[in-house]
Amino acid sequence: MNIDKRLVRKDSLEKLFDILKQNSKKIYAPFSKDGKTIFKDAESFGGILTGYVQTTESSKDIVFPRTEKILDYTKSKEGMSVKGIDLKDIPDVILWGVRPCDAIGIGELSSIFNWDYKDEIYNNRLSKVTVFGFSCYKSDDYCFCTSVGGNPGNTTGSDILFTRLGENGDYLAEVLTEKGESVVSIAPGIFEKSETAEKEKFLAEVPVKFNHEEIKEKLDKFFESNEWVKQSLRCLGCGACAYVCPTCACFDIQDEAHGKRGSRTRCWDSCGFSHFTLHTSGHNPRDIQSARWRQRIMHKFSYMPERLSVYGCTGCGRCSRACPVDMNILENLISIQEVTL
Amino acid sequence: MVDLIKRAKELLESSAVKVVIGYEQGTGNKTRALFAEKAEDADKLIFDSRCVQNLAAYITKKEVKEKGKMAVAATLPVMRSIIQLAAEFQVNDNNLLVLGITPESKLIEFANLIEVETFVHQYQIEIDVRNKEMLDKLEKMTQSERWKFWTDELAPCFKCYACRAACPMCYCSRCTVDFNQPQWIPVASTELGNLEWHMMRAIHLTGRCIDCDACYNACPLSIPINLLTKKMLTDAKEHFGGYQPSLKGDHLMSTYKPDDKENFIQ
Amino acid sequence: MAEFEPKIVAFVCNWCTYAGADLTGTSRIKYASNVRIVRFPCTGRIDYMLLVKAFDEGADGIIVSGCHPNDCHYTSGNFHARRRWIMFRSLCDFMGIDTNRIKFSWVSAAEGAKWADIVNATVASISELGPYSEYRKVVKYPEMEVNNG
Amino acid sequence: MSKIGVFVCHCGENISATVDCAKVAETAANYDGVAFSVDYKYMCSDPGQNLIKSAIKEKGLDGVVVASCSPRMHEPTFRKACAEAGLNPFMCEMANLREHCSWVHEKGEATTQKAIDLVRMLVEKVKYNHSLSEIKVPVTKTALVIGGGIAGIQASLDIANTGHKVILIEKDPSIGGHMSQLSETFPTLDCSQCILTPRMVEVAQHPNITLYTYAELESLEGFIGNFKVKIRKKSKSLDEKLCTGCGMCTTKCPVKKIPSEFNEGLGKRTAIYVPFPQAVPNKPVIDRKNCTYYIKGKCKVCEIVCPTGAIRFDQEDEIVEKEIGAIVIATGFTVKQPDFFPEYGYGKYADVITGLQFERLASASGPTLGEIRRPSDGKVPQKIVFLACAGSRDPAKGIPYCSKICCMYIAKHAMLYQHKVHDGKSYVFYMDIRAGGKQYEEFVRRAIEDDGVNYVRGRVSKIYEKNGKLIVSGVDTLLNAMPVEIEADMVVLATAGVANEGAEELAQKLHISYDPYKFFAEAHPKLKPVETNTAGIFLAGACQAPRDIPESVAMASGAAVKVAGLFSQDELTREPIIAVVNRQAAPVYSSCVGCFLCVSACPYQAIEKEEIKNRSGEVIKSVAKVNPGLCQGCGTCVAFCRTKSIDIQGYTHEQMYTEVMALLNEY
Repeated sequence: MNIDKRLVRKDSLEKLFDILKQNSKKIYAPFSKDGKTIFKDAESFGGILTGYVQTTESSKDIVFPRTEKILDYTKSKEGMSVKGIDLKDIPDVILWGVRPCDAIGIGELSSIFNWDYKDEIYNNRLSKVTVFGFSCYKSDDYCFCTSVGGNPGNTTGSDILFTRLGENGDYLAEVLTEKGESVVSIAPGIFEKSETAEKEKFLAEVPVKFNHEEIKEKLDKFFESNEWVKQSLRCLGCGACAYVCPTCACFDIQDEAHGKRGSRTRCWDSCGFSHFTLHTSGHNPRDIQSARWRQRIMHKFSYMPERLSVYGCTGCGRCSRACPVDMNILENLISIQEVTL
Repeated sequence: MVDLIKRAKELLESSAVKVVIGYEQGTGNKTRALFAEKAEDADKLIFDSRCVQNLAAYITKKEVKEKGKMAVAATLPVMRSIIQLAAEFQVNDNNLLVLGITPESKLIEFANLIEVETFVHQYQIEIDVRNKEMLDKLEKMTQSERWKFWTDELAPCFKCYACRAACPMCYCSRCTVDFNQPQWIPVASTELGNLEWHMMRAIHLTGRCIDCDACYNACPLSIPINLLTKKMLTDAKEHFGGYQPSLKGDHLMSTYKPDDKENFIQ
Repeated sequence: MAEFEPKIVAFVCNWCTYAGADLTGTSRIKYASNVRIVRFPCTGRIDYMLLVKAFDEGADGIIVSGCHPNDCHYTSGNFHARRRWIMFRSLCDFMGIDTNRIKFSWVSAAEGAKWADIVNATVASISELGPYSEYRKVVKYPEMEVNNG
Repeated sequence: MSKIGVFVCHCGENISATVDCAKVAETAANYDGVAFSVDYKYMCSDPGQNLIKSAIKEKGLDGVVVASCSPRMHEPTFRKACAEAGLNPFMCEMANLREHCSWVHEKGEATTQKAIDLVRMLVEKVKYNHSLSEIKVPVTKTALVIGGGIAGIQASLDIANTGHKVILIEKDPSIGGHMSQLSETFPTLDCSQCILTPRMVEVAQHPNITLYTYAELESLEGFIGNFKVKIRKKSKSLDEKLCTGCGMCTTKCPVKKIPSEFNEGLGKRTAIYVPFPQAVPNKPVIDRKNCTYYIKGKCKVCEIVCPTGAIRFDQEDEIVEKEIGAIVIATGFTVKQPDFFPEYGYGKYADVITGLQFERLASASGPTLGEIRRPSDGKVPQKIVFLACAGSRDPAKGIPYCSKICCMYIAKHAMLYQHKVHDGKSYVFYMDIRAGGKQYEEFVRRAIEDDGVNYVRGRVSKIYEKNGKLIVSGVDTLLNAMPVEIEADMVVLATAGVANEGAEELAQKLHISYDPYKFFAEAHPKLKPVETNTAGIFLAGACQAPRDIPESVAMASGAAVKVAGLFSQDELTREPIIAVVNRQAAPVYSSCVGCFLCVSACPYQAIEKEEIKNRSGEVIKSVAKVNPGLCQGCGTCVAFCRTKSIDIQGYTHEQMYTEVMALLNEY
């Protein structure tokens, strides 16, 4: 399909924001806090960041919150009465300033939440989200989207992809979906016709560092490799990598009882934690960090492609940036590729 | 750090130790932990002002312990942690050799932990100026201003437990948050759960924290949780004359003085 | 509207304050009925997390009480407790938890009247302060809307 | 799901008067896991207990909550009842609806609601109770009696006569205590020495009694049945084995002007001395503070004159360590000295004396050989005034209580005076005459009617000296508060009986509680008068409150029986309320990380290191282990353990957490 390309003047971005606000949309956009870049509910246009390489946390929190209630229950003599969440309460949200490597991640999350079981809550949240992608014109040592099939101007996952056309330039807006079009219809004046605009030369340079198909093949024979131990010795087993990752979808179910009332919540979990696989018996099938590190890589580069035919990594490099002990996934993937079996 | 590399090689060649833990060049401007098990690995060893990660966190790690006796390139905070760990029976002279790095970046090797303790005790634990100011600022706030400050600061915490992982004193195999009969601390990341988790952590580190800031440096969201332990540190000084990690193990919070002063018990 | 009746939980040791409260009873001294006593063997057993839990679950005020210094049935449980209270209380204060809502006291087995006074004083001051709504706010279950940043 | 029985007691009307017991029972019936709920007039009565027993049997209850009085009162009763019905006694909990609810609150909604909450709290707790079995600990069948007054003597003899060993320690050089100072005793006027001395000798000769005089308790460790005591035997500077008690040393000692404690300062003694002729043991000690040798470094007269060479100037205090099963405290009391009463002359008037001093004047063995002569000039007082309640019943003086013994001994003193000074006039100023006791009232009447003692009801405001006379000015409230002034030759103050110096320190050494006046606290004012709150430690005599001789003796025998009862078994069963460090299956073994900080937190050194070894004997990890014999169950370690690896039976994490949850949530 040929993409509907529009031009958005750089000073009309604010107008767009205001119009959307007037149409009572919740807008989550990147802001700066203590040197970190985080998404938050934007009240006004002022302060919304541009020019960041990547947000500290991924935007997955919007579709897959770190903690979300699944149901409330009340016990009584008659028995148990359960009240599920009302999907209508899920707000319409615009995700503003999502990088292509995040937008594509949403697709990967979806494939997990719709694998064997269609996760109603997740899908509902997703249906209420409109993604404003913003192409990258900057990158850093941690970026490797191009090595996992993405690129700085990738349209996958965005409803509208904005690309800055040069320093202080206007924006090319690629309207990619119906959600995108509905935004255009709200603010037609903002989106000017422009078939000609080309974005490629304005995008960041992200050289390809490895070949993910090769990695996958390597991993099939790599399970027992000592490389896992070497790479993970430094790992302290926290969950930072998983929690900033746009595609990590592991969660835990918690029941909180308060007398006869209580609620069940779903909250993030991480395969990096030693207790992640701990059995009641005390036995732990992944009792050392190398096994947990292996699980992380295998899951993203071997199991997901096999089962879901998507990779569990978008090359955003967040895990490496967030890691307190500088576990650099790119570096490790390259060394896996280089190891001769 | 030429002499460090030299000494590390000797130790590994003579297999006096099985592994030397130090720092190496990391991504970009970062440095990170190096585990030298062969003499040639030791060439990667570096030391400079960027090397702030508290390597003591690795000493109690199963995978590292299993390698056998280890030597650690230990800055002052690391040495303090080691003494506290020794006081808590987690390390001893048989499984650990300390290659001390003085605040003047001189290498100083210790025959045993007692020497390390003597060295460490020459220096008082001092809270840096920036954080002192921050503490004062908070002190001056009203109680509900502080409440707002902390609920706001802690709200983003998604409980990745990087603070716990990076802390040398958080070596417990079962942390209180992993204890679920009863579930003292809500597992989910909620305002309350976060508050209670960090409160609990601060209490458990009272009298044990040596103020290395590992928790803060590890936090991917830069939440100033180290202010909590710093506060406990200053109060310990104010109420009980402070503490130093010590092999005698006269731990601040498991002992008492009959004349401990307070002004709030009726 | 109905007048605010504070919920107060008392954490007391078995040998002094619990016995002291018994004496209040045997002496038929009346006091406010807002308080509920939880009995511990010793103040040394009182886990600070329980105090926090009491607030979580809706307490407006807390009383912690045990044997006077040197009178501990277990010789030093209350000394240990005192040290913990000192640090715990200052941490609470530092984190903005309203320490006026946590009353610490020594009430011996012979001080039935003092127990009544402590309870009445606490009830009075907590009624003054009102419900602990500031804390309530964070005790909400995870809400539907995304909690981000 | 659990099957819990809830039993709500009316306690006659004690609870039901302010609490709607029926409603409490009905509400409880609706809680999850409550299989049976009922209210009844007297749960502790036989029918009440049977109600519980049959419910346990018929409904197959696995937990019981008795909502009645304080568990400190009846927990044993109801736990026993459960046990008799085949339910583990520790599956029974009590909700304190009486002391903590019905007695302290007005009738009404709120009070009933509180009762409901308390019951709910315990119902939820019981769900987490576990069957526990009692702990058996050995009993050392030796008793320690502290204090060699009449109470201590009686207790020692009674225990010794049941065939058990007794160690009696007395801080003074001789046993006998205050009773040995008394002249005659009310209400029979028989001579104190005559009835006491035989007992003292019996103590000294009893094969089961080891007597340490001039000795004090240094320290106490351990617990009921298994105390370890250190006793400090102060140096007597004497080899008791060699000393024959001939008395040469005391007669030859050059230092003769030391006020005699035994004579309350009215007589003098030497530096090496036997406190009184009938002393047991009748062997001297050297008072080093006053001995010339110890002050100036020379003299040694006693050593020279001693025929057996028994003097030991370089003798040092000796610490003896003993294992003890039970302790009787009989340390007695003391009386306020006149300097406590500025209005009565700061004790600056030599002829204003205490009752105890008068005893010495009246005593045949006293400084005046029984003649009533006043201290100042030795004249026989023609007018004597006795003041009752000198300090006692006087909140302003911090002594609101009645010293109890004064009314009687004042009557006795006045009587003795009249018997010895026939033409003398005696007056007694009193507030009330408290002569409760067998033949007591009659005794007082005799003083007034037969011996003509003048009783004036009223208080004395001041005493001052005017030309050689002590002017006692007060009021007679029976003559509508008419002022009275009496020119007396001597005044005797019935000064208040108060706790001994150092009673507080002793209590702290023994870990027992004491009342605001430093008298030791009994476990229950009515039902446990000789027990303390610390198991295995008992009270006898005036250390618990002012007591006269019959009471002291009765208490002593009571305490002795308690000790004998304790010693009647070889093993003692203790409540299993102790801390336990968890153990789990391999490869975890225990969640304890072995930081051993709990070791320093434990007041009883009850926590040990246990090394967990694999089959080939290598240590896998070291974890904490609680010695059930030493652990007293305070739980100080429990609250302190970071990994929550230590828990305390009966007050577990889950139980306490649940109690808090249950109090504040609907169920």
